[in-house]
Amino acid sequence: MVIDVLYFAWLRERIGHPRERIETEAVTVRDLVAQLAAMDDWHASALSDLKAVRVAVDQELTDLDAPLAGAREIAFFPPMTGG
Amino acid sequence: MVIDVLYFAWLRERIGHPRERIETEAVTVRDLVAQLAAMDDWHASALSDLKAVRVAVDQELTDLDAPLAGAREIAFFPPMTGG
Amino acid sequence: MPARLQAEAFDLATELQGFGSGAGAVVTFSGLVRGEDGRLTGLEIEHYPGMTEKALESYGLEAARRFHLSDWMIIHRHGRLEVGETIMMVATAARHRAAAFEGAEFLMDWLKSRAPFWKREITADGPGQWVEAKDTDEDALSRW
Amino acid sequence: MPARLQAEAFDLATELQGFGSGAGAVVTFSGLVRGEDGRLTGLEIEHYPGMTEKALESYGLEAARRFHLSDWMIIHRHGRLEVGETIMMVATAARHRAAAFEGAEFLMDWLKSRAPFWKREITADGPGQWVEAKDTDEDALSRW
Repeated sequence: MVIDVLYFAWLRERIGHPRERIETEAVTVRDLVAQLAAMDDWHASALSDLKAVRVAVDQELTDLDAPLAGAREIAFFPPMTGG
Repeated sequence: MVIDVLYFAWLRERIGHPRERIETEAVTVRDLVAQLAAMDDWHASALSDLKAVRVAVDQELTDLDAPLAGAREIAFFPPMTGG
Repeated sequence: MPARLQAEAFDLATELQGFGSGAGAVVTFSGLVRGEDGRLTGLEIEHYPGMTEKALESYGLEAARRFHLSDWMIIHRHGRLEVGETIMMVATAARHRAAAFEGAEFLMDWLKSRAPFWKREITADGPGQWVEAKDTDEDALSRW
Repeated sequence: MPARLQAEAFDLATELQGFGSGAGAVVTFSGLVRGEDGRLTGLEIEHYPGMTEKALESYGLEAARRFHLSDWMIIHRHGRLEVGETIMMVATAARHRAAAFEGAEFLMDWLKSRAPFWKREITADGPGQWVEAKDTDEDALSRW
């Protein structure tokens, strides 16, 4: 399947772009992270410490074990600092 | 000694006036309450349920056992309902 | 003076101009006259002149000290107020939100039960019952 | 819409006009850009377009439901802000003060850690460090 992957804040900066379209067979978010981290050093560096990474599937916060079936947009970002 | 005694809210209404000057030998607030309650039915009625009465000596909240020595102004009133 | 007692209405926006400059968090609380489904036309607020001003200032200073507030303000009205009017406000400013919230709640709990104000209901027939103090307001003080 | 995201500055007083009509208690919280003793000139706030709006609205509706708020409002800015500017505000209205305070604190705890905003410091030299999330903000959520 094809999904849009988005990055924010310092994840976006380390990877070098805010969004990319990815062809994947990943079943869970964790599978997708493994695929992305294997793409190049920038992805590997941005996704190396998963405790510092939050994830949203189709704009809903979730966790690494969330299934990807039917998802169109996955976002990775650091812990949020609004308010 | 001579002190000013003030009443507020429904205590003021039951007693019929907002303030009076009282000659007293009372040692504590409780002694003064006994003297006032003995004056007439209006005072007796207003001061009959002491759980519903709060007291301030010289504009500081205190309790019935507070000493009166040196006090100039004693106020009696119901529980407060500001804010 | 950050603590003020007055009969006149006040405007929240005007009062807040320049308030809390340099702080990261500002909390305001406003208390309004409720109509109680049309039963009331307003409230009459009696107070103890002299003691009231001292009480407001002392609770404000205590809140500033306990919660490290960089700024605080209390305005409380007395006299006759119509339904919908603002009875009083407190504002607190601090570096972070927890202190600003706690300072405002502390002030409100103290003002409700320890500042010498008494509210009386006004209905279409004129002055009515004195508002009774609530046990929950007295209990609220025990947390500080 | 009671939840709003915008780059432009807003005015607390204008936003509060008519807010909480009929309520007895109104609480507001405003978050301001701190200068950190002159170290910063401002903040840049990044967000996740689409998700942000949905998150603000869903937390607002949840607060209204849990605390029986008669009215609520969230405004959050994004983009470049100078020191002293207002980053965001929440307002809550309820019959009594406890619900208005709790609703506002609930909203702030959720917005701080669960709404997709990221702050970056701006110094005289330009964009600096990303602000790090605080464990205390994460912990604050556990009380609800």
